[in-house]
Amino acid sequence: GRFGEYGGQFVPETLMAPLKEIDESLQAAMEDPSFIEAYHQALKDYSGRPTSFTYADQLSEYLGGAKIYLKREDLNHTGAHKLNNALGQALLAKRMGKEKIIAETGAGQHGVASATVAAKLGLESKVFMGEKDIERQQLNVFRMKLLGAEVIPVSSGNKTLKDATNEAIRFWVANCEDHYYLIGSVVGPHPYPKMVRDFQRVIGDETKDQILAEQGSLPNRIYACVGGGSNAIGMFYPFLEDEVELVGVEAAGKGVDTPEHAATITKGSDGIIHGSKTYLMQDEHGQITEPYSISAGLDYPGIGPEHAYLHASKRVRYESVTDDEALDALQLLSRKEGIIPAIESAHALAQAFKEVKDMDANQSIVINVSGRGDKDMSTIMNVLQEGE
Amino acid sequence: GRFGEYGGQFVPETLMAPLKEIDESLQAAMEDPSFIEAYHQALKDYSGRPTSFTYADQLSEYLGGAKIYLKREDLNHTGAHKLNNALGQALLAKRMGKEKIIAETGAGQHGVASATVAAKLGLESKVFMGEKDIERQQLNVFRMKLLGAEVIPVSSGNKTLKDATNEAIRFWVANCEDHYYLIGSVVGPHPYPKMVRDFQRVIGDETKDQILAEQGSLPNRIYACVGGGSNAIGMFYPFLEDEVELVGVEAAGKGVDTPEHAATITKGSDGIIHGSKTYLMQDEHGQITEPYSISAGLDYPGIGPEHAYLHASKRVRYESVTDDEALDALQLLSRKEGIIPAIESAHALAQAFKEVKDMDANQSIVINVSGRGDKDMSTIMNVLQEGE
Amino acid sequence: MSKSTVQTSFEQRLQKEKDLFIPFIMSGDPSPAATVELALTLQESGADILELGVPYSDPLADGPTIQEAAGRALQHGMNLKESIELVPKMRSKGLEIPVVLFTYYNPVLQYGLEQLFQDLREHDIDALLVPDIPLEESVELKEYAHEFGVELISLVAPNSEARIRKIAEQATGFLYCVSSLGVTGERKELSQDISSFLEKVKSYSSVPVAVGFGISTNEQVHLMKQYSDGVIIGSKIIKVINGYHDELVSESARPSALKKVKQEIVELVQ
Amino acid sequence: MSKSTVQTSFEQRLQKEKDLFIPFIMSGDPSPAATVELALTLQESGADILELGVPYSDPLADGPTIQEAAGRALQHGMNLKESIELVPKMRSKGLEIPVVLFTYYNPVLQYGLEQLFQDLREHDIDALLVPDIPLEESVELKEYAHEFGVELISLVAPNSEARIRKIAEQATGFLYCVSSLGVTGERKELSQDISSFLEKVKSYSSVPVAVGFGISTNEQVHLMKQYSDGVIIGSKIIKVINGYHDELVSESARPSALKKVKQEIVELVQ
Repeated sequence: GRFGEYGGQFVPETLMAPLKEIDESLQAAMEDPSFIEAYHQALKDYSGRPTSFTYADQLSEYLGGAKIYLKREDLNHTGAHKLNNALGQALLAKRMGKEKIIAETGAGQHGVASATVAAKLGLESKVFMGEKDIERQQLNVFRMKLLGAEVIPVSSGNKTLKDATNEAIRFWVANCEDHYYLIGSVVGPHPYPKMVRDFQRVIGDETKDQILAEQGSLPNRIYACVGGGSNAIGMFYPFLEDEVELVGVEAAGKGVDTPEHAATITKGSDGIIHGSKTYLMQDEHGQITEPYSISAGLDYPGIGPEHAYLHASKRVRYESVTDDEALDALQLLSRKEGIIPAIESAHALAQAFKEVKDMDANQSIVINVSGRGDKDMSTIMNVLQEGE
Repeated sequence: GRFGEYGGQFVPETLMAPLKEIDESLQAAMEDPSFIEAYHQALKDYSGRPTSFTYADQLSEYLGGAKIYLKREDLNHTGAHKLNNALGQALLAKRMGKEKIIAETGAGQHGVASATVAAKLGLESKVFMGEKDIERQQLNVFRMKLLGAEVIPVSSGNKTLKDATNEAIRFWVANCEDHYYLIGSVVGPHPYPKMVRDFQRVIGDETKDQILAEQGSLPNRIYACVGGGSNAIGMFYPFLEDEVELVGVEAAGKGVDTPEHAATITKGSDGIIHGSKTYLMQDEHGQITEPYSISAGLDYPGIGPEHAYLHASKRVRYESVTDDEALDALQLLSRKEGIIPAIESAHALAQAFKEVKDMDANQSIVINVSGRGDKDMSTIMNVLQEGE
Repeated sequence: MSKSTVQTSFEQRLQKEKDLFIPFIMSGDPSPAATVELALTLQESGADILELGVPYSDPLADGPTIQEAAGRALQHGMNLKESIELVPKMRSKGLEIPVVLFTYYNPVLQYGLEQLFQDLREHDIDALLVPDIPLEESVELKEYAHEFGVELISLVAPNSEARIRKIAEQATGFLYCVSSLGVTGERKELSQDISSFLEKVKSYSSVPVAVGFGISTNEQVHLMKQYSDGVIIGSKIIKVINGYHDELVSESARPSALKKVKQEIVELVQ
Repeated sequence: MSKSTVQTSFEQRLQKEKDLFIPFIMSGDPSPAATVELALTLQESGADILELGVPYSDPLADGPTIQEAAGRALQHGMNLKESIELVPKMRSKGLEIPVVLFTYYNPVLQYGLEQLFQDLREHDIDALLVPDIPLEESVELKEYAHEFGVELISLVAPNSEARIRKIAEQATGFLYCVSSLGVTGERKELSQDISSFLEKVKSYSSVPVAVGFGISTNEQVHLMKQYSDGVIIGSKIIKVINGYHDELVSESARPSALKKVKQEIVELVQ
């Protein structure tokens, strides 16, 4: 359960048994061809996989430099890569005989994905969400309720994602016998980071097939945004042994030199969050600090432990991009390619756009468009109209 | 340019030349393998086709009766079947050397699809939209602008879709030399109804392959909602010669016996709208009346002329479903299958749910989920919360 | 061209074949009674043919001025039947020029084709113009028109190209030439290429060739008359009339308003 | 079990091995000075071991009562270092019972493991309890604990199953038995199966077995003491203290408030 020195199971004793149960069930499931088939069948028949691989011809021409390809996770059912993982874990929960799932959510994307798979598999679902986020994301709250989920308001701490996660874990501690905790990213105690990665690697696996079919060779670089880091790890993992430069892009918020950012690797330090040893944002006393990003999906004070390892081992390069840079990239992709990306994904785009101009026309890059921007329209509209 | 007695070109003389140009270019394009390939390539690499074919196991079990399959047009890029047509026509416009497109839109779905393909193909786009709709659909207006489209407010008539269409046609009359008019449904003068059908038949073609792969036989019935009717004709067309019952479902709004509905076939009569002879809603003097439906996409006083023909020839059965029935169906699909459908699509679902219980377990039906419900969340939230 | 050997009422009523002034008014704008008086005023102002519009909910070929006039007329309950019934009132007050009823096709379909032509005939209406019926869709209308001795007025546009000859050769009554692409309404400049277009049309047409769409100044009137047999003026006249809207509605103020309308129109076309 | 042959301070200070009362208080709630006095009051009330909490931003294992106490303490600027520094003050005022520092692992990592154990030793703190370090992650902590003669307190839960034996056998100081699944906090009913669980734990443990989580009534205290060597009471005590929040903050009102706290606690555990 380790990635170098990162990862582990830093959890209350009560959770050791359910984690062991999940670990064992997962191993058995992953070796069972019928489970793997059911998972891939659901991805295809329900979520719309394989997702498209789009050559961004207008954008490549406009920016000059390398050819830009986009992996279109925005085309998944519910609008982001989140469903890959939610489907996998819900199938596992069902296989384990659990009829109830719990999940945490920030902006509501993972909550919607969890409520969705729970509905599809006939499971009960409870989604923990900070009261502040409930206030800000009423439409997603409504969407979850429409899908039959119970949304549980969390009033502890800052009433956002970190607190919702704490509360989900607390609830799980008390109710682990009949509840499965469906974590939304490559965070949390072992086996979650590994499991979520294995359910998200379909992104990178497909990308590899698609770019080889397209140009007969691997890309020079791949970009993905990193909050918890599940879309990035899903994209990167199948390329770790290849000669491909991998770039993870964090949220620099209003700037990494301000207090308002979520650039965990750039500015954080080693510690424990949500049961795992990794990088996180904290004060000198080890109190976890509240991150900031315009993107609710990157607004997390930790990062998946495998990313901490990939950073420490220098296999992946981590950069950060500000709110403003991400907004610019979002607008450019919309205008040049007719794809409005999630503001999360726009961070990966922004970093790629900065770097692609210095590359050659016979090189190529892939950017993971982890989700669609529909959910962000209100936010972007407010920001852009303020700026007018 | 006729479907039985329906269709035709009831347009000002000035439009005869551009219509002829389109008709000739279309015929040449459809016989050019490179055009067909580019169209299908774009559908695959950009829009995410083939869209999934989902067996609704939870729902089938819950309702009893026939097996229910869902064709997942909601998984297309921009969230509905609209892009199939917009992509096809924009490729045609580009082939014709037109660098500017115009489009009409009601709720904004076709406007977004048009703005999207214009961005992707490097075309200028103008979208005509009634002032009342602009007010009601600010997010979609913003989305179009983000994609680089110019949104032109229409203040004539009732300031909704019908008037936006009139205005788009007027603008086109004056600017047909360098503008291509990208109509959003199987309506308008020849060759539009035929062209849009041919760009939408990919829905039915894929469905046929998918159900044959799934069960080795065709379904007993297929359901699709009908406003202008493009998703329905796209689904039905490849099955017209088969022994499959086809059911088109119109919007009955607050009831076909009230003045507030959009059930064109159920309650309308022969006439001319937007250049085509078809069924439409009108008063005894031939003035076109304003339709009503909770669904902005079905809220159209006419219907594609081919549907008028399929109704007259009794090949397709047309039914109507009220706002309330559609809302119930939307909720049921959300809860049982984790798919929040567009309120348009919910009309098809509602009719199918009514009928499926009387069918046998060895029978099967397909329902076209023409779009996703995200765009409708505000509307539905308001309605359901009012009802509480 | 299968012209009837018997002269139609249109031909009988048309006093000349050159230098025609063809104004357009909207039935019921600002009121049915005012429309009747306006028809007479236009005759006094030199109109050779009256184009009488029937208001329609979806006037595809019209610009904002005529759309708005139709909107006003519809609010007063005007419709095809009542529009037709205005003409005998005009005739009884002395209207002698040919009347062309201008209506979109959908109201015609609802009215019934045979009924319509019969009523046109019976109400002394000499011609019919349906702006959304191009040549290719006009077969049925032509048959009825021929049967009832009503002229069916055709439109021809600069981009009609190969079809110009076909349209011009079968034209009856007069031929309506669209001066430029677009809908009805005033334009600052008229298309430069119009003269060669009109030359071409005239070479094929055996009936007068009139130009419409966008004519709104005395200068434009004179320019167009050089190249054609007459001008059709719609939006500009609607605007003039709408300038006296309230006075024209009022029975007592109407006579003086009509005088002012006449004066403006005479200045426009003289 | 690799117990040091030398007695640790914990063992030296622990006066008995049965019928233990182990209260939990949060450093800095309601104020650092009050915490020192509360420790003494608890000793007077019969406490055998003091569990001294360090406030943490993300207390995963705690219910709302202790979360809120941590929140109050954090607002007053309490942290691991200052929490440690409270203990010599308690000792100087007469605290003789063993003190267990209760802290989550992240502040420990930031503090530095070696530094922490050195400071625990130097500040007369006898044991350490880290609620988010299960047996499998405790190797490094154990080594330092052994080196510095500080007891590392382990937790065992009803669902620890096969691990119960492993945990119990290597336990030092006392063994903290979680009475039921869940976080800290009062419960109306305690798990029915707790007696057989405690039997099993006791059969493997060579140190006292105390029960915690959810004990909040005198009846529960007596019930739990039947099956175990003692009770740990946290949330209930925090609540009692919070009932006198303002008086405890005030230096002048504090003595009488402490008396009332003592009275309530004695009633709870006697």
